[in-house]
Amino acid sequence: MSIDEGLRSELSRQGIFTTTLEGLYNWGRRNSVWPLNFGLACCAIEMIAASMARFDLARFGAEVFRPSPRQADLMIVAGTVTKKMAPMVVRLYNQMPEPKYVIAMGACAISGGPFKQGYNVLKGIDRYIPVDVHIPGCPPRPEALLHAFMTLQRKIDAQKLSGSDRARHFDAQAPSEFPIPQYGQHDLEPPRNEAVWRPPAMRRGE
Amino acid sequence: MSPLDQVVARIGAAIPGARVQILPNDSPSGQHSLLVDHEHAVAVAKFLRDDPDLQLDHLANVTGVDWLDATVKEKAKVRKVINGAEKEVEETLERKKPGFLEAVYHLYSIARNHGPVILRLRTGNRIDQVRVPSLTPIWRGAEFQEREIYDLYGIVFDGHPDLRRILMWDEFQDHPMRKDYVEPDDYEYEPTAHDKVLEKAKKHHTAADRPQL
Amino acid sequence: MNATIELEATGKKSNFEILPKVTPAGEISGEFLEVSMGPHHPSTHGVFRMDVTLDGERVVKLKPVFGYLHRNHEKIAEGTAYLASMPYTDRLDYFCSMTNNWAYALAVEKLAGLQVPERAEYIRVITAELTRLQNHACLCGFLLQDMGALGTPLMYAFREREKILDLFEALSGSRMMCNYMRFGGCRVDLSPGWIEETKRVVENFPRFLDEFERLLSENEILIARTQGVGVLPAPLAINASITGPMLRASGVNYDLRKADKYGIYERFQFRVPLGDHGDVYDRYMVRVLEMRESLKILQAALRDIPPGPISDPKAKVRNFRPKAGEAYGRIEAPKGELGFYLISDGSPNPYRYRVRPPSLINLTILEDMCLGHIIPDVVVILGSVDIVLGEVDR
Amino acid sequence: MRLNSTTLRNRSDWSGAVPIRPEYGWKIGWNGGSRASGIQTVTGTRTTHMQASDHPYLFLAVFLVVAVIFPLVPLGLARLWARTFSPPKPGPVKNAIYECGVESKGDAWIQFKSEYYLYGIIFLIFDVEAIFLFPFAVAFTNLTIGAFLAMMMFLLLLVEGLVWAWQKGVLTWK
Repeated sequence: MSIDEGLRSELSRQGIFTTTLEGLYNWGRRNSVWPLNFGLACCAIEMIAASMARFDLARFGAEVFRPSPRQADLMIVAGTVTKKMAPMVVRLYNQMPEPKYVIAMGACAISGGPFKQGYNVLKGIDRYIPVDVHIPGCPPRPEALLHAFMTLQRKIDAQKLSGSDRARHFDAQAPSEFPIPQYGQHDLEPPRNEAVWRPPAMRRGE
Repeated sequence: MSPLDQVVARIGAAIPGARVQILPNDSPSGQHSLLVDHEHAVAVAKFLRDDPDLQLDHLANVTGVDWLDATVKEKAKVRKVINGAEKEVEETLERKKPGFLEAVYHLYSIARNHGPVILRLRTGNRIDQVRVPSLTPIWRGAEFQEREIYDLYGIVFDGHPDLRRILMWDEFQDHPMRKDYVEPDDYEYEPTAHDKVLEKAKKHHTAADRPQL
Repeated sequence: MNATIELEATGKKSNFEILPKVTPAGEISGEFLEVSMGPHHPSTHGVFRMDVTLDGERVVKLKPVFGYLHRNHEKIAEGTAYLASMPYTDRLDYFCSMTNNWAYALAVEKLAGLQVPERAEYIRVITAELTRLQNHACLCGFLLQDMGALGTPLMYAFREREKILDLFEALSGSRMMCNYMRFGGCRVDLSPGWIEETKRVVENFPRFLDEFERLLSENEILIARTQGVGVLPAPLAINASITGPMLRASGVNYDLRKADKYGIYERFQFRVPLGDHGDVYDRYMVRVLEMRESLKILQAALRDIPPGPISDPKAKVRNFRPKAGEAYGRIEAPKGELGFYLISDGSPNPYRYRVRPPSLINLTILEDMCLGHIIPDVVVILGSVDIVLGEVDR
Repeated sequence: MRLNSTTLRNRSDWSGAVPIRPEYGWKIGWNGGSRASGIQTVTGTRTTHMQASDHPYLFLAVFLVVAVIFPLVPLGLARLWARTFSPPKPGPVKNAIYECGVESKGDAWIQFKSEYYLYGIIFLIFDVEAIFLFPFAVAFTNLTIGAFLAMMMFLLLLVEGLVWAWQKGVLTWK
């Protein structure tokens, strides 16, 4: 599939550029990531700030914030996901077309953050949907979001078109929709999606 | 504004039968409050709003408070016969104080620029006598706040135009701001600054549940 | 609950009666269209949701739905020490962390009877007015974005906001979540050069305002979209506990900086802009004018700020236990009256901790303002209310 | 491509290096107007293998073919890509009506107000009119008086319809 690196660099020195279909595809994808216009809480303001003049998200080809999930590639979960909001987040994620990526922005989206003890706060959006990049911080600075973007771009660049380790959207068996939790009498039902998230291990003696 | 006892006297004069009681507040803020009975609460509120001297037209804040059942320890001097001689002895008596829910209204006047006058409405207990009259017909600003108290504390406001849950979803059954509310037990373990969270996490992750290292 | 109670001060029957016919199954018959605007909607400023019933494009019923950002701030605060709630207040109205800090500090100071040194009061005024500047600027940007001016006004507003956030960062170490005020004072003193830097920002701000107004205030589209839209009469506004610029746009002269004279606001000369019509345009203009008045306060405060200590030596940081009792403290936050109601039972945690959120209560009459208008107007009216969901749902 | 006489003349090597022969592709002819004024000009015209003037519909055919191929090729490529690499994954939630994240309820097929239909119809009329106006404007200078009048009649009918709708108050949104 891929050509020898040495040959490729030799060719490029002679003015002949070679690429693979995979490389071309990933190059196009990573430079045109369209995020979903999706602000939940405080982090959304920093997300807006990142798209404004000083930080200028447009440099990464990602300034086109789409209000509709049908046109978006990337969901930036910017802020606290409450239990009341979690079904909506999962539904919006399901409604996005493949390939789709998720950035969990801020401590709340990762784990509940400072509001972790809250009865209505989801302890991390990765309980229901797969997250590609986590950004710590409360809220993360716009630079952190830019860094997350570049991390995501590297991740997209490394995606395989075929083979057993190919990206999820190339795999016919991998799910594209994830179960949406229901409102229960005391809590969301189920409280987590076992296929996506298991509780982290506890070491003996702690 | 005239002192609170004069306000109470004027309420008594204007609304016969109204039982209004001053609850003192010991803190430096000195914001004392008025406990109003259920039957006359709406009339008292209307009087406070419309009285030309008071004109409390701005309802700043409506709050619920949950007071749990408590045992109050009181020291009392009791005469007792000890060793044949009658003596006065100090003893601590325990008295059960039944809990209740409380709705607190903070009133200010925009027209006359004074305040706050604080009204309190109390329910009979925390379980079945949880109804108080709604003051939304007098001050529209109470609408969402009373809904919130209904949602989080479970006080039912009689006469509220649209009493539904506001913050939690409709299927939710508990009243989470009550002091004895038990949260859903779904914490994962991680080092955290909150000891209570840690306790819960340890309880939650039984050996079977735990993925093997 | 029966819905036919007359809300007497407004003279308006409850909203349920406006709907013509409701079939027994609860489904609205005929040609009404039910639309859920939000929680994921580009114009609702967060995760706010309105269930709108439309007749053609006219709104016949509008029910706000809350709770999508209910983060249990009050419950968490009742479980932690007084001071530990201070960072949480930053996240209430995440545009204005400084004013949130101040309101909470003010309530605790009332509860515990603490004094604030003069220099700290000046710092509080300066930070609060800077907060007001950036909040109003961004709100105007968002409002215009809702009207279709995509990008440009918001870019201008955020350009100014970044300058103010740089000041906050130099002061407190954080751009947005400052966590700066303490009971009886402030956390750290001003760094050297901060006053000069702030003076420079304040001097340059009118240039931005002039540019902004030249660009927009006389704009024909802005006028057509906002004048006469979402009119809020003064008696209804007072009765519905509306506060802040919304109340003043309806012509009610009630600014807590003048009415309560908290802090040291009586030392400053400033005017309170009032609206005539109570429509969206007035709300926009009141905010623009308030920014100009804030600049006056800032100039005076930056000129007069004295040296001295920045916190009350009596205020304990550790083991802070106010006497049993209660207090309600309020300030004029950029969005309206922000109050904190605290009940102490003598323990290190507050027994009851309540935030009086201006955004939530200002939404009480959203339906009244929107009835009879078309959907594009609803977006503009909501934009003019100035809500932040962190504060609406807490 | 049209070369004028001065460039041709000044390039002395032109006729020598490149054979200028009609059958090769370069046609040298006499411009009628220039001959009348007495100035000799040489005009070079680049032609394709087939003269466009011989088949006036050829360009149209080329346009048509390109117009069909241009969208079809990416569609076909996308289809091929999807078949080879990324499988389609439809689902009930993904296919559901998007309603701001809330579960969609009811049907989108309901009776709207009649204003919507009026707007739709008026829009359609002017849409059709615009399609006719473009060729009309392009061919305007070469039109006969009859064609012009026919077009004016067509426009008049549409304007009459607009005036009627205006008078009926359709254009103000109630």
